[in-house]
Amino acid sequence: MSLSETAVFDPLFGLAPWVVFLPVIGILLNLLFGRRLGEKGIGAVASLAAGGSFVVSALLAYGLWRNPGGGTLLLAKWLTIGAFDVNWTFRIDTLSAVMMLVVSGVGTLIHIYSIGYMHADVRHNGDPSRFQRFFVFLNLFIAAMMILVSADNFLMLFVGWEGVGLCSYLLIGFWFEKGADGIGNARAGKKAFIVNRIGDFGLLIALFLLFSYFGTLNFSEIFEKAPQVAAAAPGAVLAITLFMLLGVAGKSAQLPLYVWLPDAMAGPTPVSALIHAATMVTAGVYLVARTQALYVEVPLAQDVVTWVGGLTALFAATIAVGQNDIKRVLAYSTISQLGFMVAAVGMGAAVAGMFHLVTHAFFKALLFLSAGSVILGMEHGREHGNAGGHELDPQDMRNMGGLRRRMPLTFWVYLIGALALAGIAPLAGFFSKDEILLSASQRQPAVFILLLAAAFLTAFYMGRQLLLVFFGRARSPAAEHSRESPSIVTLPLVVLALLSLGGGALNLPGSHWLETWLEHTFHGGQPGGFNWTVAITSLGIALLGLLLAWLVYGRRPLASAETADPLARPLGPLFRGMQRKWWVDELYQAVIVRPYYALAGFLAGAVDQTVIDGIANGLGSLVRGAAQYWRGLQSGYVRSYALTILIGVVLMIAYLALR
Amino acid sequence: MNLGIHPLVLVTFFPLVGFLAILFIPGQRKTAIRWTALVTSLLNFAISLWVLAKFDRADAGIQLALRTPWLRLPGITIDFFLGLDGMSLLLVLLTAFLTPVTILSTWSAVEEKVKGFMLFFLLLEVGMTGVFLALDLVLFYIFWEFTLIPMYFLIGVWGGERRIYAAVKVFLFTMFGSLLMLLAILYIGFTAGSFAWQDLLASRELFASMQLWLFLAFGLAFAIKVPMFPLHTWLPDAHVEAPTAGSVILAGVLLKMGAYGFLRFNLPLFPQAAVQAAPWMAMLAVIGILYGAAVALAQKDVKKLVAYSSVSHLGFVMLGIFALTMQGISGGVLQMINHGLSTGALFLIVGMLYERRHTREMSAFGGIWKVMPVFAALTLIVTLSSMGLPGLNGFIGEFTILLGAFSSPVLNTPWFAGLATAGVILAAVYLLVMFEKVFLGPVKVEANRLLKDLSAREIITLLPILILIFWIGLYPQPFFELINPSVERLVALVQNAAMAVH
Amino acid sequence: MSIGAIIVFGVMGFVVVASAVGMLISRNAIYSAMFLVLNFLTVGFMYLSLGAAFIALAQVTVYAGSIMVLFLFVIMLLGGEQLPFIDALRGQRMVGVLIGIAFLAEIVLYVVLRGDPGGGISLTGGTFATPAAIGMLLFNKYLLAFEITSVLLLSAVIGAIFLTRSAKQPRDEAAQLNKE
Amino acid sequence: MTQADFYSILPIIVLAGWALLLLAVDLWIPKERKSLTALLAAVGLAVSLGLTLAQGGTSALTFGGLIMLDGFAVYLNVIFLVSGLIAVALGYDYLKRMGMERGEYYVMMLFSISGMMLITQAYNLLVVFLALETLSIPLYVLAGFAHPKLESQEAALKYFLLGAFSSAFVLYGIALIFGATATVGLDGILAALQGGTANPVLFSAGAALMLVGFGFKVAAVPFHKWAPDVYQGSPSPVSGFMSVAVKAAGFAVLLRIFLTAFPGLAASLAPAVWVIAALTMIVGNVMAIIQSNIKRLLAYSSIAHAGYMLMAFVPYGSEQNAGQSVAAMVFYLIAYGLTTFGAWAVVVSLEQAEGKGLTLDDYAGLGPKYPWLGVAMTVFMLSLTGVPLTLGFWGKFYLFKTAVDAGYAGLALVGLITSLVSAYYYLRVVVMMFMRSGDPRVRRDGWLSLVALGAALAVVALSVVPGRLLEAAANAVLRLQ
Amino acid sequence: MPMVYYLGLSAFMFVIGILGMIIRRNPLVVFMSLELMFNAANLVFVSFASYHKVLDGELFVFFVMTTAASEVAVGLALMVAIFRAKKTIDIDQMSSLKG
Repeated sequence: MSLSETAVFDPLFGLAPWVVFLPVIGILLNLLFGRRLGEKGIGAVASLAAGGSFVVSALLAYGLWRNPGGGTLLLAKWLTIGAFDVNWTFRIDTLSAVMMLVVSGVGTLIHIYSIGYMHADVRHNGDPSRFQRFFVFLNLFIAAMMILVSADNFLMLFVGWEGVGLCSYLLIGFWFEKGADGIGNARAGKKAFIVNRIGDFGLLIALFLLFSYFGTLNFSEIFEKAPQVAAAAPGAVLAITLFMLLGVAGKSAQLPLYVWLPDAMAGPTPVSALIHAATMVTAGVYLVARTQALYVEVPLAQDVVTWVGGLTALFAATIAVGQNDIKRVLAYSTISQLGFMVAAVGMGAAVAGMFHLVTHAFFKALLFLSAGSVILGMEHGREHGNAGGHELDPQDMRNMGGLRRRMPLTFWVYLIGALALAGIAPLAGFFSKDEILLSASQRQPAVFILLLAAAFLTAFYMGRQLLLVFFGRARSPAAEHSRESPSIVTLPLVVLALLSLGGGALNLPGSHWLETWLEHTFHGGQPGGFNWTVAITSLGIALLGLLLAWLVYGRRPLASAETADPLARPLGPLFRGMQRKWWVDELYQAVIVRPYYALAGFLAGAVDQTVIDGIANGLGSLVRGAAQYWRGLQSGYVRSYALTILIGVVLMIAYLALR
Repeated sequence: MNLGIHPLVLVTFFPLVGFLAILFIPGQRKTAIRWTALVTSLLNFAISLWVLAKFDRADAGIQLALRTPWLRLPGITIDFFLGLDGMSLLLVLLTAFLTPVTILSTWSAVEEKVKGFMLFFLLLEVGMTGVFLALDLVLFYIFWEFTLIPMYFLIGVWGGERRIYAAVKVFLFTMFGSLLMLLAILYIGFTAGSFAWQDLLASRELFASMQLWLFLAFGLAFAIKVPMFPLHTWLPDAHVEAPTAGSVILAGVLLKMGAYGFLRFNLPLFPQAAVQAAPWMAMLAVIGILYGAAVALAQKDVKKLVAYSSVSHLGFVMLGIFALTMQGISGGVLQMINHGLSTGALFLIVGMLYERRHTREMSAFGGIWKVMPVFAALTLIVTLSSMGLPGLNGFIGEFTILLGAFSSPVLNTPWFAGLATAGVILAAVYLLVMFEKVFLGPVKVEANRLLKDLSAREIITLLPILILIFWIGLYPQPFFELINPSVERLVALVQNAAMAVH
Repeated sequence: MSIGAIIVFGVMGFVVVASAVGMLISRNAIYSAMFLVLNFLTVGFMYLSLGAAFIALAQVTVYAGSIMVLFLFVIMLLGGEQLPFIDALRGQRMVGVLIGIAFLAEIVLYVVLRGDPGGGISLTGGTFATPAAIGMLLFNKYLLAFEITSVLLLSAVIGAIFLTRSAKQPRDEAAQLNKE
Repeated sequence: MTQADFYSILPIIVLAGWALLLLAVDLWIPKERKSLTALLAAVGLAVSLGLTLAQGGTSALTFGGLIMLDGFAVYLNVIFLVSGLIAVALGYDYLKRMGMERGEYYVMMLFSISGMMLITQAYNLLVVFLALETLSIPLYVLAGFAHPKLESQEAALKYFLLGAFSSAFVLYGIALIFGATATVGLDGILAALQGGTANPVLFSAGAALMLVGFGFKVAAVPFHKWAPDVYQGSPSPVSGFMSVAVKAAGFAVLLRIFLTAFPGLAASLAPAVWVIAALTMIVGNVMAIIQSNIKRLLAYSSIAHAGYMLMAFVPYGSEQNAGQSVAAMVFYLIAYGLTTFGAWAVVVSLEQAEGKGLTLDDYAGLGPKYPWLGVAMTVFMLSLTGVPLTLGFWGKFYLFKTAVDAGYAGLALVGLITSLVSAYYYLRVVVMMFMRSGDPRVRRDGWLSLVALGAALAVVALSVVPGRLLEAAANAVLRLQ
Repeated sequence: MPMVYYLGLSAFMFVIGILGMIIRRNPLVVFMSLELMFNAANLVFVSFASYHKVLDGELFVFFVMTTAASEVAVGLALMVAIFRAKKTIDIDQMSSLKG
């Protein structure tokens, strides 16, 4: 945790800045020469930049393997004002290396996937010139994310933190003229940015508190001092961690700030996979993991984090059950899974949280990209289907059905991803989720129940999705005419599927490879274990969920796109609540957004124009009024003027007399 | 020192050379006039860089001072006293930097009475530079008031529909404040027997008993200029009606004069009063931040929105100054520069839109990104800088200000900074709404389909600002190195006073 | 101070005030002028009683004589017009009189009574203000003043001539204005 | 009459004598060539000016105590004579244009200026009174100079009746002071005061009444009401002359008498003068904002400026402030005089026959069409407002400084706030000229342009280097007592 | 005679003169009232001259008379001129300049 541990500075660590520089170079190349490079060239440059980043990350990891103590690298002085001193410093340790590998690894795959996906997408949406822009944004994201995970201080982390938010905004609104009323996508981007800003507000306050109590923003110094400060001012550390939690809730889409993530699905599918599933949204988890040293000092904060995670996991899962949009289901699933991770890091099971983060990155990216493949297929089918149903939503699962036969590869990888997510042994998700559940059962039995329920629902909605999309009969012409995606799209799917299959190997019970690796960063974390009871319970619950899904959706597939969901009747208003996302958006709209707009209007109209400006103008009118009144006294009659003089004289003599 | 070549005299009065040259160019030869003005202002920028080169960063005191007696009144002498420290140098650089940029922006925007426009513009530059360099209270006041005249004409002659109302309002508001300042200046001169800043610094005990009143009198003048809530209502009118170049300079430099005044005079000369007033000033600053942001959201006119955003941004500057900590004040000074760049650029952008469509109603736009991608990209960067995105300049300023205010021993409560931080959210709201309404969504209005993207000249106008936006955002250290020594001295001075108060 | 002197002063004082009031309230300007002549004459007598023979003489000849004759001439010239009783300025008379009385009260109560220099004037010193003494003073100490007067009178004469002479040829615009 | 006596009033003698000569010569100058009269009048003024300047630095009490020659007198006499020159320059073309080219204009002007010079040098209340009449009576005629134009006649009548009314107050005041001190010489009065032989009540009442009379001359509220009507009705050059020279004369005599003879009265009069000054600033400025006639606007502006000068007069009694009071006021007279004359020159340029060209609307578009004239008028308006880099700023600065130094910050505050009000109406003129379109007609005349541009240049240039002027003003003070 | 008597008498004259100025509309009568005011002042001068035995006061009156004469000359000329142009001498009619 301390710099002193950096006994040996591995020469490979000197490469650290290149994880950021390479994507930046990619951006510049594509910005300046994009026009001349053409789509292939752009894709290649961007992918190479991301891939290069991955290679550098791998080299860093290798360096860490040799010198697990890690190290820091000062790139440049940044800000020095009095006692406040922060620099552009990269931190290379096992935790950041894991994140770098995940980000650049998944990122590279998604870059490659995007070459194919966006080639089709820009043509579907009628503006091929945006191909270049997409890759610029994507590289920008990699750069920002790398800054986030490699930062050695909170300020630099914050740069990345907001940077990825910006990319998220840009990419959600990538098709800014599309969506509801033509503005829906842009609005979704804005919503994401603003909600994230609310979270950032918390993070900023946490930063200020950190500086005022620790006198620095550097990780190592803060973590070193944490016990002393916590002893001296426990309230302060509690406040710091809770405000930080607000930031986490924003970025990692936890209650109550999760609302932006479902809307973020307006972005192109690779974006959903990369940013809104695999990497960016896990930044919150990373932050809590990174600041374990603070959280362990205040158990209350840990409890709060755990509860937030647990509640989010269940809450989002319920909503996922009621969704029909293929990506939205995945989005709520992401929120739910993030809840798992947050709960884990909240409980102090940082390794479990990170483990789930990694496996989730694999299988959720896989699921999203496969969903993208499905959507591409549907769009293709929509265009080639005879029925000119151009209003047909290619993402609505009710319009799909039977795609198993038309898109076999996609089906198989989707199945792997779904099962991994559902937590079916021995896929990756099973192991990581199991570790979380185990920790919960040991430390927070109540949250354990919540997570168990969420796990059950996870299996259920994934089963529902699989059945609606790939089984039964095609319920629309588009589904009938869909076709398998090109290999540049499917290739990354296969790679991700393999990772989802075998990702659990990272931290298999017994080897605990990841734990050993991360231990160089997390000191004193409790070792994970394996408990047959918990494992069997979770597996059983997952299977139960899948079974129930088959009972509801598999036995009697939906007849047509218009058929009501079989759950609607038995669950009644409950299902409506799931469908309508428990009216949270409406609630926020009514309680925050609209009142704020009204307040703004009131301030601008009544207060600013009428009262404040009115006072200034009123003074002017007052003077003018006085002048108008006095004008009457300047009557033009010489006798009246003489009288005025006399009055003056009388007053003056009176003053003299009465003095 | 030879008066003729003293760098500060040169940097202050050099634009007069261009002024005289333009005076003798016939009014119809617009291009010649424009080039003369541009070259003059560029040379002046070069001179300001020369001043920078002569400046010793390690020295916290006044440098390159020039002091000669100007007028002798009974019992007191008014000096021609110029000098600078890091803070003023930075603002002089900003002035010299923004002026050519702005002149370039008028190339096609100002077609009527080009000669007069350029004449006033160069005069304005003299006045603004003088304000930042003058160290004699009376000389300062003269420059301060003098800037009003060219600005008044720039708004009144080349402005929009309600330009006269706006021009007069600017004049009267500013004058209201500065008259009280004049009274305070006279009082100080009477009690201390000098108008020179350094003398007063040494002998401020002489008027210490009245310092709260003096603080308020100076403060009113500066607060109106800044402008602080609730004295801000002149600003939206001025901005909306002013020609683009006027808005840029108004936001970029003129508003800074107010904040600079607080730093140069209110804090060092009346430190105890400053400490006493700090919570109240901070309160007004915070109200300004939140209020400006909220009101900006309700605007339909882009320019008005940007104008109210200035109110919000300058609230940050004021909060930083009255945090009375190193971070707060340094951040405040940097934020002045940042605001000059970002908001200046925003006004340039609005001007470019206006030139194309002759309207600033946001409802008349929408989907512009599709038509003008380069323009949209540049606007986006500027907008993000304005809302304080890390990595760009605005963030550095806001962050350091809030950091300073949060742990300020004078304010003694995190509430100010906390609420101000909420302003960061609101800034995102109104700026994103603006960006959305203008640039995103489908192209709804036919006239917008044919808009031409930026010309090379327009890009060149924005480019220097963008470079600085990134520079300050990523590597602000050189700027802080300029600011820090003077601020350190100032803070030490005020902290001593704070000790005396508590 | 003899009773006789007081009676004389009282009578003269009464005449002075009464004639002044008469001038003030006479609706016909000629009557006003006549009252004023009476007033001036009485004041002249008062000067005489104060031992200022030269001034008294000047008062009678210059004031009551030439100046008032000039007035009468002009009144005759302009027709001694009686103006209609309606006063365009409502309340002017009322307020004027009230404030005038206030002023009088101030002067009497403050200036005259509080500022009473005390003592009186002996009306016997006949040798004090002899014409010779006045002449000496006038042509020694006040010679300059005397010469100023000449300039003053000259400029007044030129002015008077200018004002009346050119009016003989009224310009067209004036004629037009008259018609309106 | 000794040589010293003669020398002390030589400029006045020359001027008055020249006026007589001019009167005679004018009879032989044909109507078409009245420019010769103007030229001759200017020569007379110039000669007198030269003699006055030659008097600089000397100081003498002559005519057995009737006349004082000192720096103050020289300074003010220069103001009067320069005012006269400017008034001649303004009148020359104006009279021709308005069809009233009469030599009496110049003669009356010279007489009036003689009176002003005399009143400044007067050291005896008798001379004061005579000089007051000498300067006033020609002015009554000049006010009515445009007769038979009714406006001009009305102005003359009003000025005459109210002027005589105020003279009566002065006279009554002098009489009371004579009663209190048994003398009319200023030195005698001072001696009586210091010796304690003066009757305090009569004395203060007399002084108050004199203050009324001079307050009338400088148009201080509430004795100001004649000014707007008279300035509007009189021929414009005369109005300009009145607003500068007569005001200067009023202040000159006020300072002369009150500082020399009545210093002990300052304490009791200060509150009254305070109120008068404040009222004058307020009423003048407030009334000006609703004026649409430029002459009337300038009239109210001149009332307001009298208030500013009175502000510095308030503390005249205290030893340490008296000098500064006078210096500030006489300095302001120059600043105000140059500015005001410049403004009137512009007014004269725009005025057309039958009173056209006098409303603010007639100024619309002046700036673009006649940039130099527009800029000059802008300079004047800014100078009257007191914006820096004009002489008006230094003038006000000095006045306010005097008030603040003497502890009258409250009065200074009133002055500052009313300055703000004044900015509004001065700016309206600028707004009209530069920001509204119109097609004004301007009389191109060399002398007018010279006055306008010269004044503008002086107002700006002297503001950059006001040192000498301030020095002169400071010197004008020292020899007063 | 007590000095105050003269002062009092002159005060009456002065005030009546003032009232004439304020109340009367005939400029000739107004003018006469002004003369009355001058006379009031003269009375003060003369009586104080006797009181103090100082001749300057009397001489002052002499000069006042001359100035009064010159004022009368100009004033009456003015009224005549106005009467010619306007055919009336009501000073209330002379109120076109106002405001």
